[in-house]
Amino acid sequence: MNNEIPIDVALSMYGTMVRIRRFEQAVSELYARGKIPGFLHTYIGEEAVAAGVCANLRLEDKIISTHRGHGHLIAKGGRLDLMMAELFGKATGYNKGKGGSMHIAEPDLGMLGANAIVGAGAAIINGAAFTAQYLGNDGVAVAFFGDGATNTGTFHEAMNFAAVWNLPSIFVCENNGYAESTPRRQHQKIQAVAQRAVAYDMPGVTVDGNNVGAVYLATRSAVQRARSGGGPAFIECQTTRWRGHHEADQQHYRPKEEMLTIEDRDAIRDWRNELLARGVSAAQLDEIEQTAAQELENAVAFAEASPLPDPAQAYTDIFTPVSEAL
Amino acid sequence: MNNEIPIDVALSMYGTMVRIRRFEQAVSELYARGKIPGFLHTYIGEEAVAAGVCANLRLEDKIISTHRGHGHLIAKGGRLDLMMAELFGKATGYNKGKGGSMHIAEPDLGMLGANAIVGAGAAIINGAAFTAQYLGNDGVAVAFFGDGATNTGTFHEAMNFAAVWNLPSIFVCENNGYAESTPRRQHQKIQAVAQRAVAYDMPGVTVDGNNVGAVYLATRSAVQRARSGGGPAFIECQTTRWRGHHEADQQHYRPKEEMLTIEDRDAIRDWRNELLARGVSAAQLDEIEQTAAQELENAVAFAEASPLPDPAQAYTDIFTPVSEAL
Amino acid sequence: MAEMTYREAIRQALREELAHDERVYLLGEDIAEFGGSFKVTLELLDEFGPRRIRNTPISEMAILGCAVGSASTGLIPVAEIMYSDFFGMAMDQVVNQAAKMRYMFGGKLEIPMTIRAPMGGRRSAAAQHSQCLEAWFMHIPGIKIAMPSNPSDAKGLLKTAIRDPNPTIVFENKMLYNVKGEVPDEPYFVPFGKANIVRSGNDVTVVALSDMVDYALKAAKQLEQEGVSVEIIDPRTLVPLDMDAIVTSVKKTGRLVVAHEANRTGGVGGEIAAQAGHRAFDYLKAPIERVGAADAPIPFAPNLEREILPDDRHVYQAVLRVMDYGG
Amino acid sequence: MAEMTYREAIRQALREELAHDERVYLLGEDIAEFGGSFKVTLELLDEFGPRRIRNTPISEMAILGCAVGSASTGLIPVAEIMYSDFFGMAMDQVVNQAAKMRYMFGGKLEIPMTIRAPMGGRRSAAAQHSQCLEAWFMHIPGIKIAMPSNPSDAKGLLKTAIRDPNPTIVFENKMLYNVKGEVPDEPYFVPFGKANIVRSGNDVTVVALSDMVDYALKAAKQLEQEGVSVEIIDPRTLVPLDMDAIVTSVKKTGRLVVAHEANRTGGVGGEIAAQAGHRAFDYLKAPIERVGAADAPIPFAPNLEREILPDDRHVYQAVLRVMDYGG
Ligand SMILES: Cc1ncc(C[n+]2csc(CCOP(=O)(O)OP(=O)(O)O)c2C)c(N)n1
Ligand SMILES: Cc1ncc(C[n+]2csc(CCOP(=O)(O)OP(=O)(O)O)c2C)c(N)n1
Ligand SMILES: [Mg+2]
Ligand SMILES: [Mg+2]
Repeated sequence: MNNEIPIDVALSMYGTMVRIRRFEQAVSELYARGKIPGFLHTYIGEEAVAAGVCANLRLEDKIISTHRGHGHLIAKGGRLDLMMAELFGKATGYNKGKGGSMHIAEPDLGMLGANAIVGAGAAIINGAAFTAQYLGNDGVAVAFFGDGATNTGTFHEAMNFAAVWNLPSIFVCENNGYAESTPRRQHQKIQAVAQRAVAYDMPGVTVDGNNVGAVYLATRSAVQRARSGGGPAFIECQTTRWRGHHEADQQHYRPKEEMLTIEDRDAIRDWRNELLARGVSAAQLDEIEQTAAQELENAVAFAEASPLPDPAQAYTDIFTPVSEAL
Repeated sequence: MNNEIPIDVALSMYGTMVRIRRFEQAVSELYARGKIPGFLHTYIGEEAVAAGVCANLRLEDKIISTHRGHGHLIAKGGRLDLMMAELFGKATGYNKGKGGSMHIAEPDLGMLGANAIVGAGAAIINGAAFTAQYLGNDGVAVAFFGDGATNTGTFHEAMNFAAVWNLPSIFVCENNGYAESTPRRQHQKIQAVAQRAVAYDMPGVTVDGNNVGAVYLATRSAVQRARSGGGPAFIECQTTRWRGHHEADQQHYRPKEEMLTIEDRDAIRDWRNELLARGVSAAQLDEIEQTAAQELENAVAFAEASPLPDPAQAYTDIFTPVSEAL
Repeated sequence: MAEMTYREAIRQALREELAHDERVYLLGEDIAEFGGSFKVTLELLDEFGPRRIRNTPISEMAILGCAVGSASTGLIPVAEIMYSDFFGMAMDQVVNQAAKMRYMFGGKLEIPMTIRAPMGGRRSAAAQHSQCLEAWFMHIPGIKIAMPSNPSDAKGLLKTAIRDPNPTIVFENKMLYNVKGEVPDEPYFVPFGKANIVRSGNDVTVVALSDMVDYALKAAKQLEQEGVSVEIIDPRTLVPLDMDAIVTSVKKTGRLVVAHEANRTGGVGGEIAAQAGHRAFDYLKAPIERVGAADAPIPFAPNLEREILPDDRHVYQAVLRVMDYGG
Repeated sequence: MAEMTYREAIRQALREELAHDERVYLLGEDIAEFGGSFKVTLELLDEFGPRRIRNTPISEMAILGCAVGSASTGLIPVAEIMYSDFFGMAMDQVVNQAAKMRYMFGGKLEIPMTIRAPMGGRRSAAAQHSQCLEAWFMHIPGIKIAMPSNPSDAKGLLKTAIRDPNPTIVFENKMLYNVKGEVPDEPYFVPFGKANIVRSGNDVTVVALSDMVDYALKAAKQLEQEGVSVEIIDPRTLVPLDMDAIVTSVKKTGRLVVAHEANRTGGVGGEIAAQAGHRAFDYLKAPIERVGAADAPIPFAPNLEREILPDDRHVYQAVLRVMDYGG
């Protein structure tokens, strides 16, 4: 199956995952050192989802993200320096330091924002999908969200709405088995989250979210269908949250045996092996890692060196100025 | 199947349906004559649902209703005179004239109110179900709502919540094929509304909502299961709205052929035939009809003769007074 | 000038904007063939087709989410929330998403969406179908609010709202839909943030919102006969709010009454009174009076509803109170 | 008197009420083993068991619906909305259901439910996790609102809320959770509708909500050295509101500053200013000043957030403005 994936895509997904992992490891550490204010939810362990999904997308395709959003922006082409500066609350950040980790966004890359309201993105993405449908182009729009988010009313309304309007919306559930501290069996009873798609007559699949190839292929067929007017799809990616819900979370609620096995599945290591098996040289893969490491080093230096936002910035961007001539 | 239903229950359901039909026909006419202010949504054609469901309930069991709520209150034992007075906006109404058609309620009968917010009742009924579960009695709680309501976020959250907490909540969908003017195929894509139960791992069934016996039996098994700790259930009752969404609705959106066949199925006539076939005399059934007609006549007279609320009543019942001693 | 109803004026605004800009589309519950609960959008489906006039499921959060997302990506949605009360289902999309996204993203998005929201009571629609909730939104930076009080403004403000690159709510008064008024024939826009001096006067300023403007006019006529000269100001928009016009008037009259149908406590009348009291402190001859619904849910019975809701009698009495103050 | 944090005081209130009345139970997201996002309910699962301390899915509408329905049928729920901002998902259950059911049903129900809602910013939690939304609820008749500013009130007001037969929201200030204060050992309740005169003074009245009380105290100390005597009033509850205490004070001092963290425009400061301006009109020596957040969403960057949010400096300056007025 994975052999179907063109090697350049396979390599690019590897690079994406590595960049996400490095970024998240770095911000986790920087957070501990007090460099990053606010909340920090890392995506470590879940990299294959963003990487596998976004490898199917074009620049013009839209995505919307969650409180755990860095990986999605990176996978959609985000620059680590502008991201790091945003997380530092610096003027040079993607969003002038006004958004931070939970609201990082780059519409020019089709990334409509991390979103700190669980479930909200699913409703918004329909609008982006509708724009594509309305304009008659073959764009698609992807909402990422967690297993916990599928219990929100917003999710339900959004799924039904997408089905009824036959929108090119793709709903990607990152099922990491937890909503904050609550294990999934305590917040929903169904076996697979993808069963929820039945309620909307929408195709739903469950894939191994630690296998970037599987994520890629499942998304590919959903994207192809959506691009050709076939309507929305739901993809459940089963994955693992390696760290706490956010960086301050001690995870006492996670059973000890589970803690010991969290890192047993490592999508990056597995994909590396896959690539090696396909004949990619270790050196080439190491170079990808080094490039990422270098990029990250630059990003931190950039963020450190960047100025704080001018206090006057607090009062701008509330409204778009209105031009006199209507 | 229907023969399983004890004859006294079968007769009582007949009486309930007749009382609802007479009440609704009367209020429709009184509304046209300007006697009833506000909105009026009649339940004509859907009587079998309320009658069949509530025949399984005890006084202590709770129900919650919708904008189309008269039938539910009647089925739970409501008095037509107090109801009529409420719809007239009179001081003697169930709710002192403060609620009217869309908020008629009688908690002493376990009827937690008509509710003019689509979907809201499904969330509230879980609380009533939880009270029973918490107190360890075998009470159940039933939410009625329409097909359109199953597209609200509230419905989804409530269904999942009931499933996770294993509540004795019974969700009864009155699928009349329309949400206001919108035919069901335009507001959801699934074949049967009951498919939605899959998303919560909740038992869901579809029954002929024009067959009061079928409604009764489906509810009976759901109620039995819920009373014995088996958790919630979803029952879709396929039925027909004979009149407009509300009394001012001209129904231009309904195809002509459909308009001609609306009354083809008549749950009351069918059940009458069923009862005759089971050996009940026509005279006995006619008497039920006459009793209802008499009750209704009295109700109208009572409502007409009742005083308007004292204007000072506008300022009471906002808060429950607080006793000094805590 | 043509005479038409508030409803027709709104429909004309929608029609003109749909014709003017292909990016404009309408969405909401039962707005297509049915024309919406208040028949405002009637005929538009025939004129513009199902691509642009779109029914939705009963899903207020999804409706507004679609509006936010499509506005963020190049379209110009006009969403209808059938009754203002139903904002209770979907506040998040308005206040946490639409109103904040541009700011949170450092100015990287525009959200040119409009929400049409019928508001108000006086129809025995009871507690869940009668509210005036503009105060909720005035408290949240990032969203504009218009409250047209007559057909001409209804058209002109809605057109301005649709052209505005920001999220905007237009609260339509249900009791005005059938009210007729003159509407200019030539194309026009009513600018946001510019109050309308509905009537000039010297003794007292009445700031009135939505259908309270008509009640204020009625009271003013009566008061004129009693020798009291009332100036009536219709702010037209709450965000932006033309406080300058109000303050100028209060400095002239020395007396202020603020009137809205929303519950008095916590209503925008408090905000306007506080700002006017601050800026015109030295000019005030009497305490500022506020007219609003008594602080109760809206009852069903018509006589109780009349008891709760403000009308010309309340404006009249409030004016007398400020006129009689101290004297 | 024991010294304890605001968090511990709240937990003690919950513990006492859970012990006192079997009908009391808690529900909310992650409140059980995890103790809630702010660890307020930590330990209670061990003490009272899973029947009474209940986790929920991420379903704010369902949480509050369960609270409404169980309160209507004999239980006494205490629901947590993890962040006040999330009311955006579930306003309907608060304002259209809980606040109105008793009235709509002609007094036939009681809804003794309490909602605990952490509020406020100053934590770089950005625009969707930092709001103060008490003004929304003050506008809706039928729901009571408490805003404790210190550990002792946090305990006493929450206990009163739980015993109150009406729906009540207690807004807990996130920045106060770790603040310590004296809490009485013996059982006590802090009554609703009775303001706390936090500090007596003669020159100016400062009405401060939630953590603005501490900022006001800080400003007052500074001002005292400069010869200005500040009286500080903490209303403790907004519904009911002890306007008598505020008006009495303003009649004494002739000057009023109202301070809250919520956005200034449309905040409850407008309501309080309007009422005080009305009732103490002849006593006012200067325009009433309002202190609140600048009208912007809350930015992430700490320096921008400090720019937007009010603190002791703003109270200090507002007091100077009212002192210097006209003079
Ligand atoms: C509407 C809403 N409710 C609650 C929260 C608090 N919260 C933030 S993340 C989270 C858990 C989300 O779980 P899931 O959707 O599975 O995403 P994950 O964190 O596992 O990636 C919660 C409860 C929120 N941000 N928004
Ligand atoms: C949240 C909300 N949205 C919209 C409405 C307006 N409305 C009232 S009834 C109705 C249709 C309901 O359809 P359905 O649930 O199928 O019930 P039916 O009327 O068919 O019995 C609508 C849209 C409402 N009352 N509440
Ligand atoms: Mg999760
Ligand atoms: Mg229906």
